[in-house]
Amino acid sequence: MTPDLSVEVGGLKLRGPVLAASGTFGYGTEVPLLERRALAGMVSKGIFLKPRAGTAPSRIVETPSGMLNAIGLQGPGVDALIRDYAPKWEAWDFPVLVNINGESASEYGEVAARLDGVPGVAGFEINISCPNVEQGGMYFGNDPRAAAAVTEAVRRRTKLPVWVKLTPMVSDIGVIARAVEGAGADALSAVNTFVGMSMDLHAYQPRLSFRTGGLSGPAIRPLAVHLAHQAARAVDIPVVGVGGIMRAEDALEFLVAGCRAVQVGTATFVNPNAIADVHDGIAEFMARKGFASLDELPRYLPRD
Amino acid sequence: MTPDLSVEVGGLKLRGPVLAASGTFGYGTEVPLLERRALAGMVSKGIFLKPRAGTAPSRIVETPSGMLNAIGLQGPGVDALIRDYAPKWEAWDFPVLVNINGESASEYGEVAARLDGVPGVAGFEINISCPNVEQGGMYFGNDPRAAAAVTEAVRRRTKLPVWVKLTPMVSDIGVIARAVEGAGADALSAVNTFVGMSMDLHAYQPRLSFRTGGLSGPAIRPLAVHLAHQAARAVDIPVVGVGGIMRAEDALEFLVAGCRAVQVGTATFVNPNAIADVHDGIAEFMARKGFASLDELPRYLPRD
Amino acid sequence: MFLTDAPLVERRQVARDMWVLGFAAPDIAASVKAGQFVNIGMRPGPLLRRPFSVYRAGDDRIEVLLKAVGVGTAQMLAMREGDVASCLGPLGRGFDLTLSAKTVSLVSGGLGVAPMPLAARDARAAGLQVTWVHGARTADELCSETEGDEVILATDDGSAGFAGTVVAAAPDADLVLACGPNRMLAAAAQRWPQAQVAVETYMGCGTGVCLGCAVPLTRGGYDRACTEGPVYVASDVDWPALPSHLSYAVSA
Amino acid sequence: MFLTDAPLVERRQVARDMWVLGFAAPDIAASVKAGQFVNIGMRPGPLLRRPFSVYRAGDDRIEVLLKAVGVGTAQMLAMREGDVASCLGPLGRGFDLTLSAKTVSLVSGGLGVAPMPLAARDARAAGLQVTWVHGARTADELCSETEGDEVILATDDGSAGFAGTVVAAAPDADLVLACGPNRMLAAAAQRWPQAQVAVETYMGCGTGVCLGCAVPLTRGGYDRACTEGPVYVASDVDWPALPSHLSYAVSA
Ligand SMILES: Cc1cc2nc3c(=O)[nH]c(=O)nc-3n(C[C@H](O)[C@H](O)[C@H](O)COP(=O)(O)OP(=O)(O)OC[C@H]3O[C@@H](n4cnc5c(N)ncnc54)[C@H](O)[C@@H]3O)c2cc1C
Ligand SMILES: Cc1cc2nc3c(=O)[nH]c(=O)nc-3n(C[C@H](O)[C@H](O)[C@H](O)COP(=O)(O)OP(=O)(O)OC[C@H]3O[C@@H](n4cnc5c(N)ncnc54)[C@H](O)[C@@H]3O)c2cc1C
Ligand SMILES: Cc1cc2nc3c(=O)[nH]c(=O)nc-3n(C[C@H](O)[C@H](O)[C@H](O)COP(=O)(O)O)c2cc1C
Ligand SMILES: Cc1cc2nc3c(=O)[nH]c(=O)nc-3n(C[C@H](O)[C@H](O)[C@H](O)COP(=O)(O)O)c2cc1C
Ligand code: FES
Ligand code: FES
Repeated sequence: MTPDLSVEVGGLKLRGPVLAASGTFGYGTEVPLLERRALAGMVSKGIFLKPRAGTAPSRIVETPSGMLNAIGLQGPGVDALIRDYAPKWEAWDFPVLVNINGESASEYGEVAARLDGVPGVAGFEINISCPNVEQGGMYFGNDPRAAAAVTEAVRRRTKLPVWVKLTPMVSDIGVIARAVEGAGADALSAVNTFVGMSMDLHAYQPRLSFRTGGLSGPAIRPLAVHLAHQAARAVDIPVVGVGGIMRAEDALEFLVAGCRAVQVGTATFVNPNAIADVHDGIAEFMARKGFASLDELPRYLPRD
Repeated sequence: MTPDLSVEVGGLKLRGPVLAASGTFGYGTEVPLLERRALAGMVSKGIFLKPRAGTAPSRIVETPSGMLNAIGLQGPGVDALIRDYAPKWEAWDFPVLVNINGESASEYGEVAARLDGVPGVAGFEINISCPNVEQGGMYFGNDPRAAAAVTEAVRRRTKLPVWVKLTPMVSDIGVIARAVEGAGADALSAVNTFVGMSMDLHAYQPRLSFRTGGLSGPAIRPLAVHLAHQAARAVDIPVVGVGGIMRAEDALEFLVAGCRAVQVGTATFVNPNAIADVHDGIAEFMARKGFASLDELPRYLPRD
Repeated sequence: MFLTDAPLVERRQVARDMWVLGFAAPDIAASVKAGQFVNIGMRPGPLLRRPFSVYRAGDDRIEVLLKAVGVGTAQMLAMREGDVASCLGPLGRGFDLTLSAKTVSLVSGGLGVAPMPLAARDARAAGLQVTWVHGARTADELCSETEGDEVILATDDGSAGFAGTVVAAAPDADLVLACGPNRMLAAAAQRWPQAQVAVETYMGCGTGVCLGCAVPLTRGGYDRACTEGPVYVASDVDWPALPSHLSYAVSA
Repeated sequence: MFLTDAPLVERRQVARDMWVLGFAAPDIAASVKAGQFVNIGMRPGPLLRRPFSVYRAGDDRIEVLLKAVGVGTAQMLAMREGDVASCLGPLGRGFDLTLSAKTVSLVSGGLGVAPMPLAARDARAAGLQVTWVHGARTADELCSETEGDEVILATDDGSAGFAGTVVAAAPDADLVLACGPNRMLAAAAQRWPQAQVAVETYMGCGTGVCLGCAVPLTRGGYDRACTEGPVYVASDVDWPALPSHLSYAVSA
C-alpha cells in the first residue's frame, strides 16, 4: 500500500507535505538534479516591489551544523519576476508561492496586488522578518499589531492563499500567530532564520559584511520544532514547519509536533535531492507504520 | 612573554577570562581531570531556597551540534549548600558564584540574604530564566520590569558582586540588559539556553519528560555571540559571554564581540579539560599576536 | 579517571550485528572494575560522548561490545584499525563483589552481556562460583563469547536454549548481577530485589556534573547513573519511572 | 551536473603541505571543462560542501589539489583510499577557449594552479601554444607537476625562478588565464583587463540557488560565482569590493 501523502494547506491542495523554502531554491529554475515528482510546492526567493542589489560579500559563513546568511533580499523586483519567472511557473505541476517583502504595510499590499492574478502565481508567503522602516527598523514580525497590519494589507489585495512566515525572534510566538490568524492568514510558516553573528579573528570584525546574518540548518531544528509546535497550539489554521530539516525523520518531528506540511531549505545546498529524499522517507515511514494518509499520523498537540 | 590574562569583572578580580558555567560543573567537586590552574572562577549549579528533586528522566537529548536539557534545577537547597559545599569552596584559589533562583522576587532576595557572608561564597549570578509564578509562569527574564525587580531584591540583600544571567528568548536583549544594569547589577552573563523540543517518532511525544528543554552547545554559538554583543553595546557594566564555546577561538569571538570574560558549559561534558584548553589557547593567541594583556585585544563594539 | 586518545586495535563479530571493538588504553585497562564504563567520543562525530560498559580489559587494551543503533555506534563500527577515538574512564561504580556469597549468577539480555566478562573475572578473583545466564530474541543474536564458564541460554523464540525470558531461565544464586534493557531489569527486580543491576540512561557528561542521567529511586529523588550508578541494588530503583526505551536518534 | 559518492583512489604530494586527491567519479570526469569545480561533502563532517577546482580528469577519475586550511580540508587529507566523499559537479562556467588566439599564458599563484592542468589540456586541444607561469611564496611551495609544458617560475623570496610576483614574471600572450588569491587576481586585472580569472568566494550551494557567492561587478550589482563564474573577464569584477581573504574557520 502506497500511503497518500497529499495535504491541503491554507487554500492549496498539495501532492505531498514537502515544499522548498524561500531563498534556498532560487526561482525554481536551478537545482537540475531535483526529482520534481516529490516537490509539493515552492516558495520563491523573497521579492520586493523594486529590484534590490543585496548585501556586499561575504554573505555566508558556516557555523556548527548551520550557516549564517545575509543575502539582503537580492532580487529583480516584481516586474522582472512577472516577466521572467511566472510564465515558467505556469507550466509546472506544483504551485509556486511568492515570498513577499516590503518596508511598509502598504508596500506589501502593493506587491501582492501586482502579482494577484498573474498566471503561475499560486499564492503568497508574507515575510514579516523585514525591517519595518515606518517603525524605525524594528521588525514587523516582532509586534503583533504590525504583523497583523501587514497581513491585512495583503489580504485586502488578493484572493489567493496568504501564508505568513513567522520570525523566531520573539518571546511568545503564539501572540504573533494569533494576531496574523485574526488578520486573515490562511496558513503560517514557522520559522524564519535566527539572528546570529560570527567574528573574524584576523580582522577583528564580523565575518559577514552585514555584521549579522540569519542562522539556518540543523543547528536550529530543536528551536524551530518548538516554535512551530507553539504556533500550532495557538491557532486553528495550518502551520508549515521550517528549520533544519535534512532527513525524513526531521520532517516527521515537525508533523508530529502539529504541522500540516514542511519546508526544506539549507538541506538543498548540501543535497540537491534533499526534498525528494525527505518525501520518500516520509512515505517509507508511513508504509512501515501502516498509516494510509497523513491524517492518521499521531500528533502531539496538548492544548494546556 | 607570557600574556597577562587576568581580568576584573563585576567586582571580582579573576586570574583569567574563562569561568565554568552554571549547571555544567556541579558544585566543583567533580571533574577530577580539570587542571584547576586555568579556572578563573566557577558558577555553581542553580539553587533554590528549598531542595528540589528536578524533572523525571529523560532529561537530556542530543541535537545537531547541541543538546537539550531539562534538569529542572535539581538541587539540595540553600541550607545544604552552605553546609556541604561552601566550606570546600572557601579553600579554593578561585571564586565561586552561586547561581540563584526563585519563584518570586522576594525568594531570590531571601536566597541571597542567606548566602551573604557565608565564607566560600564570592558572589551571585541571578538566573532570570526561571518561571515567574507571581506573573503566571512567564519568565522574569522576558520582562524588563520583572528582571529589574529581581535584581533589586537581590541587590538590597547583599554587598557581594551580583551578576545577572540573561535569557535569549527576547526580542531585544538590550532592553533587559539596561533594566538590570539600572537595578544594580555588577555584570551580565549572556546567555542562558534557548528553548527547544525534540519529538520521539516511536512514542509520538516529546523525548524530554518536561516536553521542552534548553539548547546549549556549539549550535547556539552564533546566536549567543550576537546576543552578548548586543548586550555589551547596551550597557557599561561588563558582559560575560556564554554559549557554545568549545575552543579558544570560540571564546575569542565573544571577547572581540565586546565581552570581558566567558563561561564554558557543555564543552566540559565532552572534554573535561575544556576550560584549561580554552584558557591556554587564548594565551597562545595573545602571545602570537603580541598582545600583553586582554585590554589590548581589539574589540568590535560600534555604538550605532 | 583517564582521558586518552585510543587507537582501535581489534575488531571481531560475536553475534549477528554485534561486534567487539578493542582500543589501546593502558591506564583504563589497568584500573577498570566490572560494571564500570567508558565514555567514547569521536571527532568529527556527534557532539556528546557515548557510554559503553567495559567488556574485557587487559594487555593494555579495553574492549567494548556494541551494535549500530544510531549515528555514534554506526560511526564506531566504521572505524578501521589505527583510527582513534577519545576514551574517558573508567567511570561509575561497578558491581560490589565484596559481599559474602558463594555463588553468583550473571544474568544478561542482548547487549547487556557487555559487563559480564569482567564480572566473571572479578567474581572468580573473589572466590565465587560463576553461572552465566544469557538471553536474546533469537539464536543468532546470542553473544558467542564466554570465559569458558557454564552458560544457560534463553531465547524469546526458543531457537536456542530455554524458550522464554532470561530472568525466567536463571537459577537463584547468592548474588545476582544483571544487565540488559531496563524492562528486563525491572523483571529481575521483581524476582531478586537484592540483585545488582546495571541500568542505562541517556548521559550528558558521564562524570557527575550535568545531572542528566537521573535514576528515579524508590526512596524518592534521583541519583546519577554515571556516579552513584550505573550499578544499583534492584529494589532501590523506581522502575516504572525509569524510561524503558531510549530510542532517540541524532541526525546531522 | 552529477551527484556521486566517490571513493578516494589516489593521493600524492606535489609541494610542501600540498596534495592531489583522486576520486573515482566517471560522469564528472567525462564532462568537466577547465575552470569548472566540484562541490565535495563529507558525512560526518562540516555541514556545507567545499568547492574545489578540478585539477585533472580522465580514466574515470577526477583530481583536486588542496592544502589543509580548516576543518573540511583537514578531514579530506585524513581520508584513506577507499573512503568516500560526495561529489557534486561539474559546476560553474569554465574558461572560454573558443576565442581567436594563438598563445595562452596560464598564470597561477599557489593553490591557484589547480585549474591549470585542465586549462592546458583544453587549450592544446584548441590549437593554442601554452606557457605556464606559476608562483608561490617560496621554492618548496611550488607545485611540482606540469603537463610537460615550459614553466616560468616565480617566488616572493627569490628561492626559485623570478624573484617577485607571478603577475610581474608572466609574459604577455593573446589569452591570459589566471587563478590564485583574489589579491593576485586584482593585480592581474590591472595588467590584463581581458584576462580570464577564476575567483574564490564563500559558497553556500554551488548550484545558483542561495546567492551566497556574490561577486561584485564593475557595472554594478552582483553575479553568482558558482553559476555566472567562477571564471570572469578580469575587468568585469569590482576588485576592491571582493573580499581578498576568506580566513574563516568552522569549529565543532
Ligand atoms: C552506563 C552505560 C553503559 C552502556 N553500555 C553499552 C554497551 O556496552 N554496549 C552498547 O552497545 N551500548 C551501551 N550503552 C548504550 C549506548 O551508550 C548507546 O546505545 C549509544 O550511546 C547510542 O549512540 P548512537 O549515537 O549510536 O545512538 P543515537 O542515534 O544517539 O541514539 C540511539 C539510542 O542511543 C541512546 N543514546 C544516545 N546517546 C546516548 C548517551 N549519550 N547516553 C546514553 N544513551 C544514549 C538513545 O537513547 C537511543 O536509545 C550503554 C549506556 C550506558 C548509559
Ligand atoms: C570555485 C572555487 C574553487 C576552489 N578551488 C580550490 C582548489 O582547487 N584547491 C583548494 O585548496 N581550495 C580551493 N578553493 C577554496 C576551498 O573551497 C576552501 O579552502 C575550502 O572550502 C576550505 O574548507 P575548510 O573546511 O578546510 O576551511 P574552513 O575552516 O571552513 O575555512 C577556512 C577557509 O576556507 C574558506 N571556506 C570555507 N568554506 C568555504 C566554502 N563553502 N566556499 C568557499 N570557501 C570556503 C574560508 O573562507 C576560509 O578561507 C576553491 C574555492 C572556490 C570558491
Ligand atoms: C541563503 C538563504 C536565503 C533565504 N532567503 C529567504 C527569503 O528570501 N525569504 C524568507 O522568508 N526566508 C528566507 N530564508 C529562510 C528559509 O526560507 C528558512 O526559513 C530557513 O533557512 C530555515 O530553514 P532551513 O534550516 O531548512 O534552511 C533564507 C534562508 C537561506 C539559508
Ligand atoms: C545540563 C545543564 C544544566 C544547566 N543548568 C543551569 C543552571 O542551573 N543555571 C543557569 O543559569 N544556567 C544553567 N545552564 C546553562 C549554562 O550555564 C549555559 O548558559 C548554557 O549551557 C550555554 O553555554 P554552553 O553552550 O557552553 O553550554 C545549564 C546548562 C546545561 C547544559
Ligand atoms: S551523565 Fe552527567 S551527571 Fe551523569
Ligand atoms: S553558492 Fe549558492 S548561489 Fe552560488
